Amino acid sequence: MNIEKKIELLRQMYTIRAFEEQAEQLYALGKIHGTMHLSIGMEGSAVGAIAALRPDDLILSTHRGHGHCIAKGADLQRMAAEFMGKATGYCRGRGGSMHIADPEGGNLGANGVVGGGIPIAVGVGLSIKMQKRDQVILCFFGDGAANLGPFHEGLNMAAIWKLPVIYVCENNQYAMSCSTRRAFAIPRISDRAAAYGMPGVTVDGNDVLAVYEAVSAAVKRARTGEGPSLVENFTYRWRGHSKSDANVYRTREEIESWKKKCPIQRFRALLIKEGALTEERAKQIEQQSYTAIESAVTFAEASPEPNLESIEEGVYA
Amino acid sequence: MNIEKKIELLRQMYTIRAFEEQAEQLYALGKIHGTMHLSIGMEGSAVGAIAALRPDDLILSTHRGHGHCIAKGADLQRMAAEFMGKATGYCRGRGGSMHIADPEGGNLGANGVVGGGIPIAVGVGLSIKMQKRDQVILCFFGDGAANLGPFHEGLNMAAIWKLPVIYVCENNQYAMSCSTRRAFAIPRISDRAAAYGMPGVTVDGNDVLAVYEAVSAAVKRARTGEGPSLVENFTYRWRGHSKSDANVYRTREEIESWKKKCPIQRFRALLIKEGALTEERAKQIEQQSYTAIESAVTFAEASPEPNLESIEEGVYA
Amino acid sequence: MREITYSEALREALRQEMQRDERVFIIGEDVGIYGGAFGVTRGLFKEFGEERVIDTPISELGIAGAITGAALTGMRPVGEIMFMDFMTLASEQLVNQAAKIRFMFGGNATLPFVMRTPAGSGTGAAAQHSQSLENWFVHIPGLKVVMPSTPYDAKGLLIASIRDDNPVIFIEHKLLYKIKGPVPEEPYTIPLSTSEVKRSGQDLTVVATSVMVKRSLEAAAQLAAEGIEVEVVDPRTLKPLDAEPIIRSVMKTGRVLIVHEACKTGGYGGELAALIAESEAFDYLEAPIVRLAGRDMPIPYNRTLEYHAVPQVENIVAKARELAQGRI
Amino acid sequence: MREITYSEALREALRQEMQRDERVFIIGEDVGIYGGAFGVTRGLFKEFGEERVIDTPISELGIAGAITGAALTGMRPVGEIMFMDFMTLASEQLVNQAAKIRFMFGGNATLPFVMRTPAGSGTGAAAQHSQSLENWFVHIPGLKVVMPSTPYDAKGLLIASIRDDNPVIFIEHKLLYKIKGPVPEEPYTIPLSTSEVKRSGQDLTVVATSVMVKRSLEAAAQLAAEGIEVEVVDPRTLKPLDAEPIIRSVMKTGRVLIVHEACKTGGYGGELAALIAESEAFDYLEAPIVRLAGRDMPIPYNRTLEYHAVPQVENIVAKARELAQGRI
Ligand SMILES: Cc1ncc(C[n+]2csc(CCOP(=O)(O)OP(=O)(O)O)c2C)c(N)n1
Ligand SMILES: Cc1ncc(C[n+]2csc(CCOP(=O)(O)OP(=O)(O)O)c2C)c(N)n1
Ligand SMILES: [Mg+2]
Ligand SMILES: [Mg+2]
Repeated sequence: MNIEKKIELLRQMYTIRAFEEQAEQLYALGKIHGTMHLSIGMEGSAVGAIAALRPDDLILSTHRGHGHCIAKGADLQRMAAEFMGKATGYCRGRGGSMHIADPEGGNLGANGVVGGGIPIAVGVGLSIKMQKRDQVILCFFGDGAANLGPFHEGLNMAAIWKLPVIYVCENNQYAMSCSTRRAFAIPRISDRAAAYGMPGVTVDGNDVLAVYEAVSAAVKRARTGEGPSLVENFTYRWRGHSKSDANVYRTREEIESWKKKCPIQRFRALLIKEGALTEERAKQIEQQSYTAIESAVTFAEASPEPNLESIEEGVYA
Repeated sequence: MNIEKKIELLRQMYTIRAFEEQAEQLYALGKIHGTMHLSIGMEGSAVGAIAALRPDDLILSTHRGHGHCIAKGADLQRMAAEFMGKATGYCRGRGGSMHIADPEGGNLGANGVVGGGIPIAVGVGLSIKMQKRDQVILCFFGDGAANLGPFHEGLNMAAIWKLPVIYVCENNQYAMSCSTRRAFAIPRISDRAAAYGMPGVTVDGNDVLAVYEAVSAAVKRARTGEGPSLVENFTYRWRGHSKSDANVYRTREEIESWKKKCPIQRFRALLIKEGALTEERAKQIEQQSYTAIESAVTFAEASPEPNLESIEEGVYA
Repeated sequence: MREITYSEALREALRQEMQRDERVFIIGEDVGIYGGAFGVTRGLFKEFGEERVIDTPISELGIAGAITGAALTGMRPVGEIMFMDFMTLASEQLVNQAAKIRFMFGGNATLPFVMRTPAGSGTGAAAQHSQSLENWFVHIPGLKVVMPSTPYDAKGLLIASIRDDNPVIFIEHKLLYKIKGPVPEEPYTIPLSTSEVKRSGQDLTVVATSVMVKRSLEAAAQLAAEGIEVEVVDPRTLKPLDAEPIIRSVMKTGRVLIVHEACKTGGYGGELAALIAESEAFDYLEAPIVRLAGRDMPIPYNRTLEYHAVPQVENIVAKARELAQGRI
Repeated sequence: MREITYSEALREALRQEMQRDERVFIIGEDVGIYGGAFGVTRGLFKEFGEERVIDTPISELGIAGAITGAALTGMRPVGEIMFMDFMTLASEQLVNQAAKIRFMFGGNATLPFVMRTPAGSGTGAAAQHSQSLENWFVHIPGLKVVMPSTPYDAKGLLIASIRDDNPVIFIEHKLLYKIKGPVPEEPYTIPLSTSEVKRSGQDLTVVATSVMVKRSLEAAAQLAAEGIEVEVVDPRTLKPLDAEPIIRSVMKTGRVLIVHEACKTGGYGGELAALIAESEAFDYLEAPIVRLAGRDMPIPYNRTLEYHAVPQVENIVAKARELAQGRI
């Protein structure tokens, strides 16, 4: 990966962090009506995975999807506006945090249903294959989703038909309060790939380049017609599951220990060590990311509410 | 296994064969209104598996469940009566072939929904465990069921809670017309056990003793609190999927080759070779089985139809 | 006009649309060489190949996801669920995803797919293979629900459904597959949301769906011999409903009997009754609105019990007569 | 009497039943240490331990299977599905298995379980976390459906549901969890199938469910100031329904407004309207039967749109006024 791209990845990670910190603040200020799920601490997974895609490739995202959305190149203003339920948002205020979608940009939507995108990815993969398009579809989901039936049906169908799908499991070790230790009788989720005859690999999800490499290999397989893969990004979420989480199910020490493994700090340090970046340039990138988000939020705040008369628009084509 | 028991298993297999041949005939005579699924050729699986249970153990069966029902010790008259929709049947004529159940005898029901029993087995296992009962639950399903989401959720839950469940996959290589070669990207279904951290084994389902041994090991594990297992009985159905199957998806040669692997003939020959049985005694057992079924059918035919006034009985407790 | 079966009419619709539009494909369990559990797709596998007539593993939710994802990205899939009872397994994707994606995306997506499935009892398949769950899907905004009662309607409505840009739940009936009727050879569409008066009459309106249209027409013929003239209206598309012909008919006759096979409680008949009761037809009603529907019970296996679990011609005759004669 | 919240009332019911009967246990996602997504089971994990308050993986269908199997073999489980929208994932087991097993077994089984789940909008959770699908389950014979609107009803109905020998779908409302009301400390039951007149009035009957009971009572208070006396009837148990108090009320007032949050088309309001229209109350109706229900659309995220997607107090006031004044 060239330096340019590496710096771009760092910028994306900062932008995600900035977006979510801002989101948290807006929430605290009572400016957000719904719920939201923050991926702070997991930026390496979203950014590393999507870095392996071409712009015309597609993704399916999750309830914890801000990072995916930004890494896929969303317009920050429209994204912030959607988050705030405004008419200028990606979904005209109808979707909100859990449903931001940008089909033109290749983001086929966040999803409020855990595992909801996994079977849809089968259809997208089929569609790509039938139309002989040179794309792939990357489908994100969490560790919790890997215990849902739809995971099983989806991965099997993608495998038997050798569809161009990359299944990326963002294993942050908890599904709400449920630790993977209690929800799985196996140590690695990627081992489930064997049940479908597809390759499975677990990588350090806080190492953005490791994620990039693993997903790149899967993308190559997918694009050359060899079929789907399962990549497990092992990571951690710093914040509670959603707004209403008292974090009683994990220790402060555990959380703190993972904060020390910050994917952004780590990558930033690497780039500086590699000489790709100076401290100063890094600070600048960080600063620019926060500024970009601030102006996106300003746009969103100034945006109009959806028109009440239009309320039923979009139900049917 | 002592000789007595071996002979009992042979008798069960003949009884199943006799029941299903008779069922087929009743069908041809237009005496059966619904559909039915015959397990002719698969008797070794049902009989071998259930032979590993105690009478107070429980089973959950499938749409192809006549064999399970008989092996679990069903009263043949009540079973035949249910098959014919009579008031004297196990379900008072409400269930039919696909829903025969004998809770007192430990048969918690055939199931019209493929994989339908797999999640129920979790609840039964939980119930046994919570009540500290010394039982196990054996849950049958087909190869086709192993691609349903419920399979995934059920096996995982049974595994993480170490429930006393034995999952028995009767792999007859087809789900209707869909060959396992097309539906799975892996050669052995039992390999999926690894995804749940449980042991998985594939045995020759036409070798009733091999099935018995494999299931016995699983029963032992379950009964001693070590948790569930997956046993795959590799076998074949001689008949079409159901009444309406033209068998266009498999060759005559393939069917014939499997008829040569008849589990009953094989076991009979073994017992004769072992000296456990004379030709004559074997013929007698066969004959007795057919006679038993004939008299069960006679009972069923002579039995009254359910009372129309009672039609809604049983909907609510 | 040439007469073909309901099944053949459906197959012809599928074939003609697949010939016309490369984006149309079929996906489901045993739809390929087997030709579908009820034979509807027979021969299409040979004609269009396994790339466009796709056999799936037993994965109902996966099928729903597959058609959702494919429709979202440029295809026009026709899925098949072998029995409507198994739509339960697929319902998450149909209800939470397919029905809502367009709206959740702010209108920025279309989901042109059809999910075909057979409903209904009468084949001795018992409680888990005989349900009629149309009202589940009627209740979900974003879905359309179609329920043809004749070969002619089957073809025209299926073609219209395939060409529609919304997810359509297309509900067939097992007992109708072998029924014959006149069907034009060329492709044609019946616009979704056009109720049809299948028989005119002055004395009483019967609104019936699916196989109950056939039974109601038989009942109407019997009643005509007694001098009772029954008007039979078939909504054909349950959602969106073309209510006007129903309302108009009730205003004419002043009496209405609603007939469906699905269980009475919580069924579509409630919707129809409510629509009539809150419409301008209310003032024209000379008798209570009456529903005749499946009993609130699972479908029993025994042939006689099964027969009596849902409305039959004689039940319709009796109820319509009572209603027409002012005895209700 | 002591006042506690709806949430606390539910928790007390669970605690008391678990104390009384060893066979009762709780199973669902995050019901343990987390206390349930809406806090209903908070503290029970500590009191009863992980053996009787069981956290599951995210496996809604598995949860439904678990309670079905456990109920079939001697336990009395209480399952929880975190949002009613995800009942879609569990519906195969609930509809094809749990609801039908007793009947399919010829009456030779009981399935005493409760499946709790919160429905409804109003929290900004958007289209996939806000649905009200009660009529799906009302439509399935073998299931009972309960929908309490007050803390008092919540406790008494939950205890009755746990003691019932049938599978009960117990539907809570997110906006009611924090509502307070008087609740006796000792255990008590409200028999399933007892509708309650929550306010008496002469001019108009409002039949409302769940959070709409609260809104209807607020509307009734406002209308009383204008001299319009509204009678508010709460079915509480949707299935089996105690129809008599509804019919009687309509016969008294001659006008009826049905209010629910679920989408109008295909909803429970249709069932109520049809019941009234086919009852003896028909002859007493002085105006059409009117339904006021959720719009036929997914619940939008935006707060204002969300607010206007379902009936609010002012909508009930306006509609009731129109109806009472003979303008409908
Ligand atoms: C099918 C379904 N069940 C339950 C929920 C409620 N829920 C939302 S997120 C979540 C946890 C998801 O865990 P995981 O898949 O690991 O993703 P994470 O939140 O950790 O990113 C749950 C239970 C849901 N949205 N969908
Ligand atoms: C969920 C579900 N989908 C589809 C069907 C229709 N169906 C009945 S049996 C069957 C094939 C089952 O295959 P398998 O599990 O291998 O069992 P087998 O019939 O071979 O014994 C199918 C598709 C069903 N009953 N249930
Ligand atoms: Mg997680
Ligand atoms: Mg099979």
